[in-house]
Amino acid sequence: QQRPLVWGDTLPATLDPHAVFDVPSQFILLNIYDGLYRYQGNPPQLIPWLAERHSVSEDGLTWEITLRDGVNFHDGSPMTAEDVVYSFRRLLAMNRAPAAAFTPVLKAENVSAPDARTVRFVLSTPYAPFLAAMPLVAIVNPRVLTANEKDSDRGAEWLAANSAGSGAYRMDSATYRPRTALDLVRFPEHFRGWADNPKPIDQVRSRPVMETSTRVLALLRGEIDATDSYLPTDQVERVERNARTRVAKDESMRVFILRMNNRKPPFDNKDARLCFAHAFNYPGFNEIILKGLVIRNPGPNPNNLWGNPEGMAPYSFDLAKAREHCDKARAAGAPLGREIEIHVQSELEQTVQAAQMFQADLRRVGVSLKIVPSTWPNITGSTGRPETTPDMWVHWVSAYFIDPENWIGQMYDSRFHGTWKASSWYQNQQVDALLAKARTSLDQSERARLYAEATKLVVADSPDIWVYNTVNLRGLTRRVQGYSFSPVGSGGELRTLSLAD
Amino acid sequence: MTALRHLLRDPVAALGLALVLFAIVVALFAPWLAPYPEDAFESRLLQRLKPPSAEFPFGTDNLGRDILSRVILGTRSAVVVAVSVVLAAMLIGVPVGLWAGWREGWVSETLMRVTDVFLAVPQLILALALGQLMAPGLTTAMVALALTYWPFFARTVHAETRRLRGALFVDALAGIGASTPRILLLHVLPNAAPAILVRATIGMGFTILTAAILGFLGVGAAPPSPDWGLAVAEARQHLPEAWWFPTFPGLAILLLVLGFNLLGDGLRDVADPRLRRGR
Amino acid sequence: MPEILGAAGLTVELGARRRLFGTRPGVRAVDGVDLSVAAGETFGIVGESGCGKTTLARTLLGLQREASGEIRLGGLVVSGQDSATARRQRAAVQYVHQDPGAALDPWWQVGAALAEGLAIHGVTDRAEQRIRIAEMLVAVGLDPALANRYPHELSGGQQRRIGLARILLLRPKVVILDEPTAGLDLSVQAAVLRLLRELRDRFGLTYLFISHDLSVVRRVCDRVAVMYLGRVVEQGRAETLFAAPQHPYTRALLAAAPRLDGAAAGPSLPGDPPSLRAIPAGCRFHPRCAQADAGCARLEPALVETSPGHLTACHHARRAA
Amino acid sequence: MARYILRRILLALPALFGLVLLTFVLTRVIPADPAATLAGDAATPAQLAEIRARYGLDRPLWEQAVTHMRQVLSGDLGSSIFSGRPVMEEIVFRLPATLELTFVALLLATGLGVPLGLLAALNHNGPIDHLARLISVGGLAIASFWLAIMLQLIFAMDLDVLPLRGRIDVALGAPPTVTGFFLVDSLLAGRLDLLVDTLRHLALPAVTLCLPGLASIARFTRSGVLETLQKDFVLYAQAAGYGRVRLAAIYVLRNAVTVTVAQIGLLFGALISGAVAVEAIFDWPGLGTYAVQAILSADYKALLAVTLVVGVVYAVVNVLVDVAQALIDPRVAEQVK
Amino acid sequence: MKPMLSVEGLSVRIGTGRGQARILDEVTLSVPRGGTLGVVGESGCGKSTLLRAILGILPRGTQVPAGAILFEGRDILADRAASARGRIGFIPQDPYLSLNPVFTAGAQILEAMRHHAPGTRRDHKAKLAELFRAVQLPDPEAALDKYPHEFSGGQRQRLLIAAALACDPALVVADEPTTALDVTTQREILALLRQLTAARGLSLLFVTHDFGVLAAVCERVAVLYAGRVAETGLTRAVLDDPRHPYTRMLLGCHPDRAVDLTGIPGTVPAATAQPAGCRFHPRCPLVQPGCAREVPPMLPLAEGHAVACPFHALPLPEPALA
Ligand SMILES: Nc1ncnc2c1ncn2[C@@H]1O[C@H](COP(=O)(O)OP(=O)(O)OP(=O)(O)O)[C@@H](O)[C@H]1O
Ligand SMILES: Nc1ncnc2c1ncn2[C@@H]1O[C@H](COP(=O)(O)OP(=O)(O)OP(=O)(O)O)[C@@H](O)[C@H]1O
Ligand SMILES: [Mg+2]
Ligand SMILES: [Mg+2]
Repeated sequence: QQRPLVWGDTLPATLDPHAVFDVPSQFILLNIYDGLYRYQGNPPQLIPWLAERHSVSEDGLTWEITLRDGVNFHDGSPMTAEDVVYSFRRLLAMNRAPAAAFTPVLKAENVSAPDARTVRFVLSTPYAPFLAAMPLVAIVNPRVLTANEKDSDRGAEWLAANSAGSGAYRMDSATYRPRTALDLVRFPEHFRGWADNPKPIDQVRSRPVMETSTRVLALLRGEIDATDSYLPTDQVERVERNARTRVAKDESMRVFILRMNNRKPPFDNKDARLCFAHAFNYPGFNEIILKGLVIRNPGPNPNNLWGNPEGMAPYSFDLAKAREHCDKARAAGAPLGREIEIHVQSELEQTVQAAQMFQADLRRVGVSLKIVPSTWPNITGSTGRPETTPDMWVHWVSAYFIDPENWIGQMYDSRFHGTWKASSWYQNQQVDALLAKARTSLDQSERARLYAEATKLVVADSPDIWVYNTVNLRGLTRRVQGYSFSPVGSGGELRTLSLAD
Repeated sequence: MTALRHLLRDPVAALGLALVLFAIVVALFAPWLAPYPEDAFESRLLQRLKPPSAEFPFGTDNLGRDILSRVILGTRSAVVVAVSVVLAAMLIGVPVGLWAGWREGWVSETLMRVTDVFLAVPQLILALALGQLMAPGLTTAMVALALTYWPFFARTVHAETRRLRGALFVDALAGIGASTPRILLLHVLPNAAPAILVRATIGMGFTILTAAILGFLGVGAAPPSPDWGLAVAEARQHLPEAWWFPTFPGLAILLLVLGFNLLGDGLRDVADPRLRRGR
Repeated sequence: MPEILGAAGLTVELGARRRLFGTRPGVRAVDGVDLSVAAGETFGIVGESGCGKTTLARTLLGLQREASGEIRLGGLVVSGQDSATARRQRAAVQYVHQDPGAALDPWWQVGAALAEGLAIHGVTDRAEQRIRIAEMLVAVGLDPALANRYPHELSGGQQRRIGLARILLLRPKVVILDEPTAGLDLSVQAAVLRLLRELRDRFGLTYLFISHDLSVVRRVCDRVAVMYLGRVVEQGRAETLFAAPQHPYTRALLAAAPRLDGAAAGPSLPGDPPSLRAIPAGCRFHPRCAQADAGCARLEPALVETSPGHLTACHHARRAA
Repeated sequence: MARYILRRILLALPALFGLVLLTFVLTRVIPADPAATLAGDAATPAQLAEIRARYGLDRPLWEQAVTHMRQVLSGDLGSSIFSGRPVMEEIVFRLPATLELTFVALLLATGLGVPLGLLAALNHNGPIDHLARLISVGGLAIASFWLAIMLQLIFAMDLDVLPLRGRIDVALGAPPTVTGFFLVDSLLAGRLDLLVDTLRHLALPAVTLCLPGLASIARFTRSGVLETLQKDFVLYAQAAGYGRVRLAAIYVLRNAVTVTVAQIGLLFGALISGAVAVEAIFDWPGLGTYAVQAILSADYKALLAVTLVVGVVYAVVNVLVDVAQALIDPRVAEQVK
Repeated sequence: MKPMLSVEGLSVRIGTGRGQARILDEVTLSVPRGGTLGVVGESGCGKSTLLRAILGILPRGTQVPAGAILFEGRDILADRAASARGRIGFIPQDPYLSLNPVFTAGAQILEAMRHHAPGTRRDHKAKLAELFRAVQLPDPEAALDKYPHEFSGGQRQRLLIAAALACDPALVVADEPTTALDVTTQREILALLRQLTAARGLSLLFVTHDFGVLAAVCERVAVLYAGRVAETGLTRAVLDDPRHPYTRMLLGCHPDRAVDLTGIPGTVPAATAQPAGCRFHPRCPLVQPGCAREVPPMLPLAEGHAVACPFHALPLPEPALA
């Protein structure tokens, strides 16, 4: 009997697709659930999934989506427009991470089902990325959920460890162990059918490996068939050299950023920011430390996304220039003499390396940087107010949905101040106006222009330091076939995979 | 002095003493001993992950820094951490133990119950939680370690005080009218000193190790400090290719902790009344 | 001779402890002891191990709190205080421990230990301390150079002398000697006893001499009290008590002492001393007493004068007298 | 004896109460905001406030503490803020994993440490003594995380004789859950293959974890035996003609191990701490990793539950230790009476 | 008739940090069959060491440069295999410390019997219960399963006496078996010992520092001083007419005897600093120039009374007996 596929990527804390939205949760979303739309391919294409088509009213407020026929949930019951309405209302009522994209524009009562195959959304303001955000929402089976409801929690406690989906795989609840083990079995009646994959995998066991070093070793030994998609660049060569394993390298949409708190001196001074921007050793970091397995990204949006200005020149690593800017800033009274704190996520080695390298170079322009190890919840917990937000911090902005709104829109519009994405506290009325307009316009080419405009302004102000766009690196055993990557979900869709003998 | 002679007669304890003294000397003169003393902060990307060679006897790390220099520079923080944590823990634990051991009744009971509470918390988890509580970093780690280690002193001193409180010489002192502080400070404390000393040396070993684990888990020393535990943690990503990267800091931890523990072991034997007794 | 140290109805409870759940009862180690020691005499207390001799001494000294009863010192009642005050009030009474080696802090040179006693009592001048210590060491028959030794570097006899020196420096009036010759060789014992006599004469001391060695007690004591399970069962002048003991326990005790002529005299005492935790009703000696009758098991005999200056607590002794 | 055990248990209760309070205070003053993590991407301040209110995070600290105490007393450890699952459910499967690992490690430590300590004591100041001390102290000095990685590289990668990670082979799957201890469950299920596989998976983590314990057990046994050997009754037994081996292995050892056993109680705390790093590296789905995850994700409910459970286990182990001591040395229970 | 035990010219040395300690020197004494010999001496004179040599449990590091210990005619010092351990019963000094607190009384004694007494465990148990009755332990059957701390000191000493008799010894050696006990208990124990040795025809080697106890138990006595025999003879003869200056002065210190309490000037020499010649000469009032040079030989007097002092006939000067 063939050894099941062992998936070594991280599992989300909860299986409830409406409760979290992070990179690991996409694995659940893509395999156990279906959404109305789905991103596939690279560059990502938004393709109708449970939806057949959509229409939008002239004013951009009313969206109607027609559902595909003959979709069944895992329990065999057919999916109707009411189920979709239930799912959206549940999402909005729970008001957790994946709802964030919708709550500003959509009220629960404004989702309705005029007929069994049509779902109608009436937005409170026009919202261009509406469709782009659709894949975030998993359609759940209300019948299963209401049966398992407790204290009118919409089945939240139950769903955290069970599933109510229609996706290509169903889970085995009995053997599920949170963050440790998830066993999946193929759902042969999936609406897409299995015609495009003659040898689909019947059994998939997800076994996350916590430690990076263990993860790589486990792959090399064949204990797992896939690592996460952030293999340390130093390990790539080794995994490729091994006869049993390979590395899938795919350009993604995930921007590595060093944030600066623009409200805190010295970063309220543009020269100070520019000084920092020129003091980061981009080629050293990208080419030597990361071995060229990343792509220099000059602005907040990933290079491979639309809406970037033509021929944008990235900041160069130029200490002379940096010194010049620093001198100017000092002359203007910016307190560059104080020790500047940079918060890193200590479990993510790359943030630490970048900070250490930066620290060494900044010393040469007379700036002292102090590295503060921290964690994601600690940092995001502190970004609610400018006073508590760190001077600097390091992180990535991943592709949650494919629209500039996901990057520049939510990062540099001052209406998002208080969220971690907008934690540089950048404020520019011109940019705010451009972004607001781009958010509501339904004309793609106009939006592209507006975003390009905004990007130019932002880059000129240098509120943050954008370093690179990620190439996802996933270690795979060679028996894994049919791996297809899309920036949303990082190639975690199992439907297309098969196992060589 | 006789104690020292006793200690040196025991080869294992002598080895411990030698290791500790060596570490202290290295710590004192670290910047002069390290071939590249500035390597605590430099990064030399073109030399990253070089295996040991004449130029870099222990090889270089992921930022191209000389590991030998960093191991030498790291000695200082290891010794400082060990000493200050143990001192801080002593400052809390010894008075608590003395007082609780001397007094009867609810004050003493309460103190010992509080000690039990701290003993029941897994040290590492408390340290991790504290690391989150305050800004993570070496100071936090040190505070956390001191907070988790004092109960051991309290227990040791408590037991010693209880034993000594019943000793005839303490009774005799009370008989000639000595005050409680006098008895505690001038008589009980010195008599408990060997036990405290043994506890302290073992505690130093323990502290270095736990600080290293904290560094490893990312709540200890902050980069770019040449902390040994941190170095092993950073090295994980480069294994098994760059075997030298975790090995030398790991060995440094091993040797210093070994030194402290051997010394403590030897002291235990020397402080043992059985060996001291006899006319 | 006037009384210098006295006790009336002295009772001491040991080991009682308040607990989370109720109190743990203690034991009465001393139970209604009356005592009167005249100035200048040597008063002996004998009895089997565990009968409460040390406890009595510590209570008189103020190191142990009495449960009831009265203690008199130089005509004043000094009982009823907490330990600290009690000890201060009774500075004129000093105590030499059963184990003199263990009564010295092993970390302190004996000179320092002696100086400490002086310092506590207000003599802080180094030079004066040194002079007085040297004098005292000579007085107890030791070389002043021994002041630089540690306790474990001294022999048992020397440790005992240091113990004496330490308290004599405090100029006490009454010295309680707890088994001052226990564990000493014959030759050393003789020297120590001789020294004690000399010191008494020289400093005008009164001794409360605790021992279970009857030969010694007979030799050095003026008056003797015999204790059994926390009570005094017989008391009187040493000559009369040893020559004509009235209490059966005293007789058994005397008979049991090994004699150089190898002769065994008198009845032996069967059984082990009972525990303080289970004190027999009536006369507490009756289960081991050959003369005991039904009355002994019911009624506890009082300590009464059976002949002039001689007290006995025995129903039968009274009848005999 | 029963009274004695009861007393020990009663004595442990106030400590547990204090533990709950202490951990609560600690975890709740951590600045990381669970609400922010929960709300996720682009959460608005209003959204955050709503979540805080829902979890009672906006109440005054003392009020939260009282609520928490009440919940704990009623046996409800609450739900993980992060996963939304009752914390108890996660602990129920993670605790056996940790206990299985620590018990096996403890067994190894005792099984090797006691003979080692005995051997050293019997060769007091001889070469074997020095060697045994060096080995045992060395065990105490090795950083577990470093050793873990080295063992992985040698035994799993180079020699390829032992598995690298996890509790059981993925293809085999866990035995049906009865106790949660795979060793027991696989026996109950009559599956020898699972038993063997579990043991193979236990080998590396247990060895890593046992070393510090082994070292201290060896040390305490050594000094206990040395001390006992000075006792008059040993001399007497020698005079009475006890066999040398029997004298050492039974007559002396039983006295000596009272100290060792007491040590095991203290050691247990250290073992659980050590498990944090070892579990992370060997992917052992136990409480240690759970605690780290809880800390990293600011899931204070989970962290509170873990510390409480560990505290209870610690208390239970210490009661067991007390009982074991009373069984070994009959005077112990006597003293308490 | 050959003596049960004879020690001939036994010397015991031990290396210490401060040089060689000469603990026993040329000790010669013997225990007749069915007889009792007492060994008296002050603390540190080597009494216990003598017993340990006889029992074959000298501490590590001791050397025996000369001498022989003949038990029933065989040298048990040279030939360990001939060591008749089961045949020599031992009663230790401290009943409180000589029993292992964590084993029941029965378990400890049965273990020794397992090695040295014939028969099954059942036989052993029965025999032991019998012995417990003989030593007058209350409730002998139950005593087997009790722990040491459940006995009083006197009972423990009885237990140890029973243990010494468990393997049917021919010789019993006792090391100050009553010093830790009260006088009343001591008297009982001594009476028991006398009775048992007489009834079983045992030989007894009894170490003590108490002349009173000695007088109560032993027919013959050997007085040790600093590792040498100073005087030996019938107990009565030695006590009534001590010849060695040391014996005379020591007895003069006894409270029952002493005219006045004086003690012996000076102290017992440390084992590492034994004086040359007669060990007692630095403290001796009769000291002559030759005493520091030559070791005085044992001079036989009447009835096996012998003394290691050529000047034993001289009277002690007055101050020493003041
Ligand atoms: N803290 C205590 N708790 C309970 N009982 C105690 C305590 N201290 C002493 N005792 C008991 O009190 C009794 C009297 O003890 P004490 O020391 O006064 O006797 P002693 O006559 O001096 O005996 P010895 O001759 O052995 O020195 C003993 O039976 C002892 O066991
Ligand atoms: N291991 C040793 N190292 C050095 N000296 C020793 C050792 N054992 C015994 N001695 C010395 O040997 C001498 C005789 O000791 P032993 O125990 O035989 O005396 P003892 O007559 O039994 O004394 P006590 O009456 O005190 O029991 C003592 O002076 C003692 O200090
Ligand atoms: Mg006493
Ligand atoms: Mg002896």
